[in-house]
Amino acid sequence: MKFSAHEWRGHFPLLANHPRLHYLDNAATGQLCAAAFDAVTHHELTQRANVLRGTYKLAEAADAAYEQARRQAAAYLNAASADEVVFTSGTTAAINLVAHAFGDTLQAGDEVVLSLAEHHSNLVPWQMLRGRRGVALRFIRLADDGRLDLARLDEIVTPRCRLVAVTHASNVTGAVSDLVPIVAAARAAGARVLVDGAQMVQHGPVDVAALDADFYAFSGHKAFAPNGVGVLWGRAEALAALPPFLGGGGMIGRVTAEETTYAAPPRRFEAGTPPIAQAVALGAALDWLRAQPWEAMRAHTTHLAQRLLDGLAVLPGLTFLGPREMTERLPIVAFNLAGIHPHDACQVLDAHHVAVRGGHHCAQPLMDRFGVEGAVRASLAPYNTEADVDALLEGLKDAQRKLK
Amino acid sequence: MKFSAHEWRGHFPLLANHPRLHYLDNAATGQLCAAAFDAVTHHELTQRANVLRGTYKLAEAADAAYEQARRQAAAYLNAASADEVVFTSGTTAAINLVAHAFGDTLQAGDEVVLSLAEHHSNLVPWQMLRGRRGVALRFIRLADDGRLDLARLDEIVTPRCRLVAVTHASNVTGAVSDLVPIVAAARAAGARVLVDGAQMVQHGPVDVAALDADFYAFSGHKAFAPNGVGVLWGRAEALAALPPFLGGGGMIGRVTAEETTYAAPPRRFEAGTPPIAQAVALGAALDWLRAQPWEAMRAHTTHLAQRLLDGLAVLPGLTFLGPREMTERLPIVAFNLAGIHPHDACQVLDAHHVAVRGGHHCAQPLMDRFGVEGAVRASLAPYNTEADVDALLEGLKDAQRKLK
Amino acid sequence: MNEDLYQQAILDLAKSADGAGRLAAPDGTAQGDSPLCGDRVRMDVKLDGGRIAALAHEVKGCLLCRAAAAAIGRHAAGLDAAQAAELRAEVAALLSGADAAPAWPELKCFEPVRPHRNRHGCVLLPFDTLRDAIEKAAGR
Amino acid sequence: MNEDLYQQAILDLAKSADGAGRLAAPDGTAQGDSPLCGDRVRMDVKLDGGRIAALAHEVKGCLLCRAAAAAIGRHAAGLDAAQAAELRAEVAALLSGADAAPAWPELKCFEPVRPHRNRHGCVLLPFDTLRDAIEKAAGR
Ligand SMILES: Cc1ncc(COP(=O)(O)O)c(C=O)c1O
Ligand SMILES: Cc1ncc(COP(=O)(O)O)c(C=O)c1O
Repeated sequence: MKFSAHEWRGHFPLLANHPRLHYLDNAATGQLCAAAFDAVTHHELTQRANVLRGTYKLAEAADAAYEQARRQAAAYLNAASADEVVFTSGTTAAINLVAHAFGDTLQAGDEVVLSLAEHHSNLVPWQMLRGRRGVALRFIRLADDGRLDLARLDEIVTPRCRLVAVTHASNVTGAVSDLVPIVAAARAAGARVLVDGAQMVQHGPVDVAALDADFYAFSGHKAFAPNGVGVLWGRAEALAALPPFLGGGGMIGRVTAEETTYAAPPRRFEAGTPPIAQAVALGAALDWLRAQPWEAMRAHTTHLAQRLLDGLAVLPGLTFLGPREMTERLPIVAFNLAGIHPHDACQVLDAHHVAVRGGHHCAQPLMDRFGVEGAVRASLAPYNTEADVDALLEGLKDAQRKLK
Repeated sequence: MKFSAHEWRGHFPLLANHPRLHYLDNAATGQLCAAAFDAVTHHELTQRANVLRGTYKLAEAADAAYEQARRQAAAYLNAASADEVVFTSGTTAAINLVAHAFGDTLQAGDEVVLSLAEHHSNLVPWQMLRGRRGVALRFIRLADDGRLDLARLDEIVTPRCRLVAVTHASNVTGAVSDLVPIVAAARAAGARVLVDGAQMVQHGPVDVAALDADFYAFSGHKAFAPNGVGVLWGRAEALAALPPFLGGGGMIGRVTAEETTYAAPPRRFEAGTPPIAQAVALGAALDWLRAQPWEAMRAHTTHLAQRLLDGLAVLPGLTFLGPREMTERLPIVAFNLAGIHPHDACQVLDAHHVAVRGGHHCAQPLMDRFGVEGAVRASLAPYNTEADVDALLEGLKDAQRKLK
Repeated sequence: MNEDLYQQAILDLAKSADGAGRLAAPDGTAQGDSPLCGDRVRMDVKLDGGRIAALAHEVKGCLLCRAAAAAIGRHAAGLDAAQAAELRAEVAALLSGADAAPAWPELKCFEPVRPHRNRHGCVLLPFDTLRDAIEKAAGR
Repeated sequence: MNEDLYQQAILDLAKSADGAGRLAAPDGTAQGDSPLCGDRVRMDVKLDGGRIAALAHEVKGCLLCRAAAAAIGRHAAGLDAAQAAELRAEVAALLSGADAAPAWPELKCFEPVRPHRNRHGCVLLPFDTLRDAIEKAAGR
């Protein structure tokens, strides 16, 4: 199937509204696709109602749309059933859900394995669990190119390991985790596996069946869908084994003042009114994305990222945080320029209409590993073009002139 | 200031799209006001970016809009400072936040006081806390008209009480809680006070300073704003005393693999990417609502609710769950018709284009108190008219004809 | 379309309340709760050679739920556990639009429930409870 | 407008790095972390009669942060705790658009930061840290 980035851009109204903008902060938030925007609009203006068994037409429509969104998310993930899809407010909420519902079944001395590449959202909840339950955290280290160092995996994933929680891809280095040996090690230890897919899903459909994980988390806003919604996928058997996390309306069986029984998954984990319109829009976005020519799109973003890597490599004083070649990695490129602070670089780039982000990217342990406080990060989406990459490179040269 | 319900309807696009609809399920979800819809659209199509210190123009605009929403929510609540406003995904999430962050500081034997009128979202989190910490729950009982029975408040709020968590108004009976003696009793016991404002804020601005509570929770979707966003207001000193609840990006001071320090409130309680567009729209909705002629609007909804109460009272076999007069209550009317199940009534009403909800309304202890499984509930908003009320009454007569 | 739900046949079926009551010494009893509407069905069964010899139900529920329970009260005698499970699946299929002729003529009156997905549970609750009651009785 | 941020004055101020280093035996040391960008400022102070006698700072931060620290390095001698707190408030006011003439001429070069609210913290971090360091030293 053919792919044209310029045509694809046409599906993103904000980009049309900002024709001069070079938006290269997609790892922070993707722009909203028209399919999602239209779905929100349609929902809010024609079928807005609370879900959970309203018996009037509006509520029936809202319920049907919400449950369809579950099926759409399940299809995107190749999940066995829509009932394996729990809607949350985002990746962070999804991981915290597991850190409580699963985590609170752990005992002192049990181990949770993470990597040093984790986003704070897949680190802090486990540190907090350590505080509550006395579990030990063990870390997969990073090689010099930012990839997970799996050489001594068997020493890290011990028989005391109960959960391995790792990112599918780093939001800083773009490195895609080699999950096969990690899942194998977890299985050998009898541990569950949680994969943080926040950076992965926007680069094409994911196959959780093939990954053989137990939990998979991602956010709508990074996948060209609205804020305020995300997904926790859980294998049916893994979800069924979990107690609820948050309490409230919609997740109960029967409530008395004395005691309460809980609904089956996924409702058990969706306390309160869910983000209905947002979930409906996420479903629409995923459905649209699923039908895109991903092979051609990946070739396009890989080409752009390679152009960026090549262009950066010749700048004086440049260091990369991450792999230099485009194998097993996403089009996310983090780097530093000697003597220039990331925020100053970003500010000069803004004058060039280039939107990139500088800072620690919520990955301070990774920053510590590389001995830096922060980095500039450019992250690409299929709507980006060579002009975006070239504007970034030009802007950096200007920053080097101006700020040195 | 004058008020016209017909003009007001004009601000709610869904109602224009469904001219025959009599929407009387406002306690479940209010319809989206144009101010909120326009704010979402403007945000998503012109300034969508992640918050937290992006240094490019789009991110600056998104940050500014998000922080403005905090000020708008603070203004609506008459809060001392915007830093007292924590954005959550809704009331349920807000109450769970307090049930963990504050609740986990409690000890076995400490007491939490609720009422039997609580929505499951202000009951189940405390039952779960009881499971975690061994606190005792004590309940304010209900008088026959559904109002809180405060006669023996001093026996219920004992010196062991650490928190009183009560609804500002019941989502079933419409009764507004008499908070003055409750807050006084809590203060005398040295306990904190959480008020569930989910049903209150859509009936006009709230004054948390005058209430003298410590925490106040509400949801956007019931206040004519989007799903997926809500507010936990906390007195500055009360928030500052709380540890964080969820862990993730944005709520940290500094993170290493070993330990983490946390940001000041409100950020400490906003782990992960917040519901940015939704908060911005909530701010816009609250700003718009604040400028409305509430006195005239309350007179209007009170008139409608009285018309409804009068019309219902003459139906054979009718019983009310709640006060029969319109003092100290909201325009929320729950009732049963002898021999007719609420869902059957609602289904017949739907054929009359009347949208009301039947069931337990996530308030099973209240249902138990009145010895019923459920009830039909009609809940009014200022856009409702006499025609809506009359259609409901007609529909009920039809249901009595058809289903008996 | 909504009003089709409440045709005379379904009203009559519900009002017949066939099988309503309790058994004195049931081999199995199951209770079904609808989490979302608070409806509750209790079913007592006595088995003979693994098949239902006697059955009684108590329903706090809507007309659809009561009609379904009455249909069970009329026809369930003679069913074994496997057939009860199959029956439940058949009713679910009928609600989802399957065209097969239903096992009992009364089940046809649930066809108008099809478009109202939120009411499917009302019809299914008694069939769920029946299945659970037989399983419990058979498992003793 | 963005480019105005990096005028020669601010670049020169940052590069001067006035006051950079550590003190051998400070009366007080404070560390300031910017939670959102990871920047870090450490400030050592020695007091004499409650007023700053010597000061040194280490900055891992952007040009704005380094420039602010250098301004402090140039001018902070003689400040007491109250004055340091007031200075911090004055800089915050300047960033918010207040028109008053700043205490030190160098502070004028932060005016272009005004529209960039997300960078205000970069300028304020050294002033926060200064205030904390004096308080600690005075509290000993
Ligand atoms: C009194 C009350 N409290 C809490 C809630 C829960 O609100 P949400 O579902 O938006 O979290 C509701 C809404 O149904 C309510 O009416
Ligand atoms: C790898 C990774 N995990 C988790 C998150 C947290 O996602 P959210 O902020 O949407 O909850 C992010 C987003 O920044 C991320 O990049």
